[in-house]
Amino acid sequence: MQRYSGFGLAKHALSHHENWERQWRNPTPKKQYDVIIVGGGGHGLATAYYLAKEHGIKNVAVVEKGWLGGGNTARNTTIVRSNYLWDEAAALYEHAMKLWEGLSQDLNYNVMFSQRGVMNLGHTLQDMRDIQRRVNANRLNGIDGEVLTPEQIQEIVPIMDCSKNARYPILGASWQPRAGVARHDAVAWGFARAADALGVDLLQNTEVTGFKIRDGRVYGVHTNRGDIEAKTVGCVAAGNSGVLAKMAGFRLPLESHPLQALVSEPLKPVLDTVVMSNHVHGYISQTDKGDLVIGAGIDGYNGYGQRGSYPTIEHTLQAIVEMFPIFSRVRMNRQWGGIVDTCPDACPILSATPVKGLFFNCGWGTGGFKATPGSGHVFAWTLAKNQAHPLAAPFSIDRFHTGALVDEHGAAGVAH
Amino acid sequence: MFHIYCPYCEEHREEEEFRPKGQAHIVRPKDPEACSDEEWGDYLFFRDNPRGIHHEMWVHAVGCRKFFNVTRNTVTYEILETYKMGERPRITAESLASGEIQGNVQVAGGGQQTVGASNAAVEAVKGEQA
Amino acid sequence: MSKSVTQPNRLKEGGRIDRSRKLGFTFNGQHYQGHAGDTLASALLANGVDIVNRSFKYSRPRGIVAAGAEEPNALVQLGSNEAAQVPNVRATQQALFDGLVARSTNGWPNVQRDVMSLVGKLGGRFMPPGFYYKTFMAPASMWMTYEKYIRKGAGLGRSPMEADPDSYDHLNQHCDLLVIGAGPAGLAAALTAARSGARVILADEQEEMGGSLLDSRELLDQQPAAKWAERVLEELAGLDNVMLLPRTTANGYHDHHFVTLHERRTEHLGETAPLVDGHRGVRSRMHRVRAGQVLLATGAHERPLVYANNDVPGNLLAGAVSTYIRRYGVVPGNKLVLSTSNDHAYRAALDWVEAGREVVAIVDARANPQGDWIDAAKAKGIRIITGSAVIEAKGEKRVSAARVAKIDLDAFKVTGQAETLACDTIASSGGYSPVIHLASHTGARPTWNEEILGFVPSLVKGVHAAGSARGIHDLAAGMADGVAMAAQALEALGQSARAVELPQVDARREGPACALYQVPHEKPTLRAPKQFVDLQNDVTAGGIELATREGFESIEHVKRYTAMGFGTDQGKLGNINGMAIAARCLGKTIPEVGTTVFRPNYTPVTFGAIAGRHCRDLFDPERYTALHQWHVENGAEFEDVGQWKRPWYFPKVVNGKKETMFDAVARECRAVREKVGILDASTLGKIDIQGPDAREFLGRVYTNKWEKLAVGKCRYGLMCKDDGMVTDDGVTSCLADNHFLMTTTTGGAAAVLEWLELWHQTEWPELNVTFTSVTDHWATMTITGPEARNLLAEITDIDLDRDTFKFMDWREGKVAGVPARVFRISFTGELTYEINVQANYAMHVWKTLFEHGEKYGLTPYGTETMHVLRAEKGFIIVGQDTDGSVTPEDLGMQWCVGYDKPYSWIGKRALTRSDTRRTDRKQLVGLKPKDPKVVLEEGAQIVFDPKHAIPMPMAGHVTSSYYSPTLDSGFALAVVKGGQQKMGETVYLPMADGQVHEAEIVSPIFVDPKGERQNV
Amino acid sequence: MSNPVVAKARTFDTRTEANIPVESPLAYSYQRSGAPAPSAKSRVVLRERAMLGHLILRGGAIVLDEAVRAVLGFGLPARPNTLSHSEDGARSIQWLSPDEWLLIVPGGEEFELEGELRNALGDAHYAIVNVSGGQTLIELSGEKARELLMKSTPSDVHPEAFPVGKGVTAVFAKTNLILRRPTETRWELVLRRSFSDYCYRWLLDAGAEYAIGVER
Repeated sequence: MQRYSGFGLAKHALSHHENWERQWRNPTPKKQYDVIIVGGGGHGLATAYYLAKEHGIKNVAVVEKGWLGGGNTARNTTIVRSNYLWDEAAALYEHAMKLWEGLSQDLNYNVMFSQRGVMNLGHTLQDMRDIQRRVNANRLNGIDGEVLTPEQIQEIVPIMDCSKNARYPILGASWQPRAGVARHDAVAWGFARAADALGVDLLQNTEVTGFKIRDGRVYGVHTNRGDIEAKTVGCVAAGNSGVLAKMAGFRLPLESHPLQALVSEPLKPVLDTVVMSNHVHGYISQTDKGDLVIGAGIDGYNGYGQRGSYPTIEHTLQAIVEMFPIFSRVRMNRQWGGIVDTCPDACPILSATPVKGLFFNCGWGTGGFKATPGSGHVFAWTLAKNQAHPLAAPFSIDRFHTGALVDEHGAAGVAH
Repeated sequence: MFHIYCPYCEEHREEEEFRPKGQAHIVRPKDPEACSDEEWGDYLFFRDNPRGIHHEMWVHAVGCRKFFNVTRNTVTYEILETYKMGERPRITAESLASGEIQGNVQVAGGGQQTVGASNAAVEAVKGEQA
Repeated sequence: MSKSVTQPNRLKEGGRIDRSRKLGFTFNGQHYQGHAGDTLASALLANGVDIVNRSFKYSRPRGIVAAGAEEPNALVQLGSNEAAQVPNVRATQQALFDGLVARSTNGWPNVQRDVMSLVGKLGGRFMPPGFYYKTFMAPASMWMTYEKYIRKGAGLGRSPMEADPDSYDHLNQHCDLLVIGAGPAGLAAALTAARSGARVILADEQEEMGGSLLDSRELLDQQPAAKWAERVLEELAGLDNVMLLPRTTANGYHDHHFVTLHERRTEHLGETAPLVDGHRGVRSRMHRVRAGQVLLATGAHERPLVYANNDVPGNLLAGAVSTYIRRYGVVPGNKLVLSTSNDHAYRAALDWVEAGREVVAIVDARANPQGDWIDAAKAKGIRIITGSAVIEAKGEKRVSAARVAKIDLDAFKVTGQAETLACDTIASSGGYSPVIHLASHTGARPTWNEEILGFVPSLVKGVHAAGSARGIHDLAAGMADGVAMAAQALEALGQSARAVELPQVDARREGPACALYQVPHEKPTLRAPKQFVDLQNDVTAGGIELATREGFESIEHVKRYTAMGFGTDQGKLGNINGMAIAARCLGKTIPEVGTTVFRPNYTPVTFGAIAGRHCRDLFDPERYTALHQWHVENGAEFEDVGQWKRPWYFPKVVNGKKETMFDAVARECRAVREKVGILDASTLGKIDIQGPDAREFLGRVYTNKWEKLAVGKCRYGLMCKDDGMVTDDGVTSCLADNHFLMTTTTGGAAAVLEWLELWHQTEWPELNVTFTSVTDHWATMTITGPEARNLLAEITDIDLDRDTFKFMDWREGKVAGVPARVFRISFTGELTYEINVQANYAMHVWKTLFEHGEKYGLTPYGTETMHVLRAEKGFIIVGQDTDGSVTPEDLGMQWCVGYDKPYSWIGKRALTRSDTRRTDRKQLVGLKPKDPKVVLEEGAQIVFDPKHAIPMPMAGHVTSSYYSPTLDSGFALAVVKGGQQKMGETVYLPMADGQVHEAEIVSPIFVDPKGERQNV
Repeated sequence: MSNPVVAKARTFDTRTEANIPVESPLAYSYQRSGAPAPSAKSRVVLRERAMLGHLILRGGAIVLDEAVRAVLGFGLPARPNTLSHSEDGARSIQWLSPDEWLLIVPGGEEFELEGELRNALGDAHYAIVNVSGGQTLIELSGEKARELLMKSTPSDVHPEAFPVGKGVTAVFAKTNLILRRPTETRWELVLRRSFSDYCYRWLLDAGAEYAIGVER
């Protein structure tokens, strides 16, 4: 792999950039691999990378029906945080956070992980109870966080309306300084390049059309480019997980919903942190290019159309203008939608399935991007050892039968 | 934003008047105490999540407050029919796949009906069954 | 304000501007003049302003390229004062008004002399696409510092720093046919539909309707084309069934033909909306249109050619040159070289010559172009160079020359010696891209049409495209298409179209265009001077080549790696050229490389316009009880509970000093425990339930039993979801055998009503029962405390004897002369009467209670005191002491669970799942802090071993915690793992400040455990 | 007060003598936001018709129709989302759902009427609920009344889609209400009491450009 560095960049400039190597190969599928990963988004690519790097399993194919990182990796609002309420969820996301903190160097790819802090606002007394509960739990779990007063909030975000005149005045916030944003596409590309360098075959435009299953055990997949065999198959297909599960003959406790986001035109820097409000329902940050990136709510119906309903956008911008009256004259450039696969408890599934050798990693809802390295790391371990990683164990499908849900809906509201 | 035909109000109304309520035709087990934990969990949480034809329940929340069913394509968002609680769909993935769309279909006009939607739906279904 | 202004590029005559109205404006601090009817862009060109901005990445000087929505460069910051600032306004779409103030969005200290341009010039080579990803990685700790400097270069314009003085609104529209675009096809279509009687909306984004007819050289019925447009518009304006919306952009095409139209109502008049009759109008309005059918007559965007230094000011689109000359009477230069791949663009040269300026040459990429336009150019004596193209522009702040050479299209090579032609303007045309944005919003993927060398829209049912929007660029054919497509749309609506006779257009001979996107240069692309594809994002042909070289083969990857198409113009000019370049690099055809998908908005829209009137005071409804005015007048502080404003506490003002919340709540609590307090409880949800099966129904939705509740009695009930988790609670009273009044939590009222309907309509339609909300009908006043009976007795005819009107009974009678239902139930543990009267009488009853209450010490209290008092009694608040993972058993409320009810009520089965049977579940308990002065933090986490290393195992958390004036101590409710079996044990609460509080697990009932007080 | 005729359900006359002060749901709003008097410039005029009798009827259409005809002299509206009314227009019935209607009568009639209906309905399955204290009625008239409604509701209020005699439950700003068109020139909004101040403020704000006037 060609190492990237500032010096290398200068050297390539002198040769008019004509000698850059491909970041990954475009291989022909082999007949057989040790492990097949279905889904070439951030989670799938991370899984392949850690399989090769940490477990020495390099004979791995990532099967992607479109282009690498083309699903929710390309469509999210890039927020990274780990201040989840429940121990199980917090542990998983904090595991991811620690990997984020060294990811650019590990991958030799600058994923522009920017720890500019994430603020979750509270507008009601119950919001504040929930915030205190979560921050206290985070602290005892070793996750950074504090509760801010409106005055402290105003100091960090001077442009926000923290007055008592607001319809839902800001009463306080939780604040995780280590949280922030990352460059979403670069995450997929960085994992892809690093996995490819370790020998992983990244098969784009390759669509799984079925599973090869015999005696309750998976031994490969059918694709539009022929059959590919492997004794271990990990599905990391986000919104399409339900469709894959159906192919394998079972159902999942999942629904795929549209989740919309939008950006403003680029503005000179005006907002240096990430601000989220569940109560008035909008979240916002500003990219290094200057766009305000704004997340909207999930539409309530199932949808694979990568678009949602317009009133959701209206409500979101009403919330943004309510919090930031100065943005009224700022203009929305573009909106889009992703497909989020959501579980009833707003937590993921990292689990074996009724089919032996077939594992699913899905149901991340709105939390997928922030978990990317952690999800891949834990899932690689699970695939390599054919056994749930301790951090993955609470997220098995079984919990929907026993009732042991990890209910992030409960007190943390919608888990963005 | 969807334009939904309420089978009780007998009119198309804006989506803002409605709330989606998840998969339709989920029946509570008649004897819950006889269910295993697994069966009860299936009833509570496990859902079809099809890419294509989906039967779902909506409520006309700002309107007649009646629950009703919608057959909708989850990819094109085309609404193929709406029907009252207690009725069965006339259009299903299977009926589209076999080309047998039963007569007297209450198709909600004015919805976004993709040119060749039926064919697309058929393809989607066939793809899934392969 | 303006000094003598010459407008050197303004023609003596011509154009659709009003020369009698001069408008002064300021750009980058300089004063200029233009005319009514100008855009800011045309006025700037008239005044000879070449550099309007600096580019985003390389800080290169940039000028105006286009005349409409596709303009990538001319973005300005508008506004003379802070509150009126608007960032990133396209000068080509901003109507000039007197006093307009604009600045370039980039360039420091100014656009003429920009410091960053040095960086761009020197550093451009070091900033290929993706360079961020390849560097700034070492050392890891430095990224945040690097980023700080990178961010300094971010953004185009800037956000205002003051709140917007303007308002915006929405208008919901419905029509049979929405026609988008009022050019030739759109006008023909609208006329057809309008005459046929359909409800028609015609929207057009420009200041004036007419589209290309306004600057066309063509004659319609031997009259200037604009005349026909005027006549049609006049007819449409006179029809009741037609709504004309000029200055209105269709921005988003949403599902089922829901289209958002953004109407700029006052942006052409000033920077804020003017006052009319003392009312400030709305600055812009969003029409939310539900259409039966939609006809897209959105026209086409001309594609520029991609050649070296094609971004130097003075490089324009050919069509824009014509528009500026013919519509605005502005000729944007002196000496023109036109580089084209098609006949159509020749008109720019003809217009230029007729404007009295010099055309140096027309450079046509085709070997042997033939057609009427070419003949016309020849007749004017214009030099035509064939088989050639402009391969490079010369000049820095303005074009000084064009290098022209023979090119081999197939081999992508320059084949001849380049000739340098001195000129100040280069116009280019690489063909026309239909405006397919709206069609692609619907999810339909556009398809490549090799004949017109462009993507044409795929159309979902109900959408029609006409004219240039689907590649029919010929004027006569386009108008005829408008008529035909309107007829098609009407037919789909079940209406018939009335014939419309179209004007005569002279037939013209036109030759085919050739496919030319990037023009070859003598040097390889990566070594040649920059050839810009996406001007706004500084994406070059070299950048695209590099991306493909690095393995980015999907067009989506190319776009993301280079940022092509991610600007505020969404790649209207660049995307197809970029795809063509990627295709060339990958050895594929354009359709093989992919398609281009656009998303709303077509052009950017202010947040304010999308938010509409739903902001400030109208952001969200505030729900008030019938007593709200009294609460306001009596100084209540309010708490938001759902949409309700509820009195939180009533601070007294003593000697001009306002009581603290702590003091007020303590006073209110003591008043209730010692005398009598009053609470406005009107916000509780109230549902009237009638029917012979009402009782059976209650038994199924509540955890406890209802079959024996007698008329005149009340009972508390718990409601679960079928997962066994508590979701609501409240008291339900039996009014008659078949008639009950259910109360719900304040926040849960609507959800509970829907929940009851859900079960009734979907699972148990055979049960004969109805549910009707009476929340707003009744006002509820709770008087509570030892003096409650004495107070009420003064103003009621109801027998309050403790043995006839017992705890958990209700009675009817009059209170203060008003018919009332009085419920003897208690949420405070004290003797309590909940008085319900029809809400219109509530104020009278409330005031009468106060008239009589003074001697009893009647004290109004709010939700905070209510919470303290109920917590002292161990009464839960659903949503505070529960969180969606709490069963009735977790709450220790087995007394409220009918295990042996015959019907398996909602939630029952789930209670026997393996996880809900665990004995170490988190269970509701009381906590008594070891130090009575401590009031534990709500949300504090509970541990058994405070010495455990981090992560420290947690056993639960504090759900409610207060100071109790009655106990003179802090106390709390909490959930603790296995807590019900740990009474008397000590737990620890490690806090953020390092303190570790100790508390004893106790019963959650702190006051009057035997319940005697409520029964005095 | 209580009505012994029907033991299965409890009826209760919540209205009392005229000398007891009453407050309409908009009482506070008038005081807080004012009530601009209509002028020659007013292109929308708002008038509250407070203290009317509002009854919700639930049950089967056929039996209710018979009872209503017998008691009131006119029947239930025949079609979904329509109104029927007495000849003088003082009493009206609006379809709300296949088993739900809103009966609005002059204030003070509602209790007696409920009793008469219950008598007429006998043993049929039905419900009648008095909601008079929970809602109020606002009339809008004037040349811009329709446009003001277009700003406020996504329902189609074009005369073709909303002829005289139609009535619907409608989204209104961020709440909902009952919208009806009893005559060519008059629209009626039936508001829930707790939302009425919000709706009133919305109407004043959105109607400002039409110089909205409030008749009191």
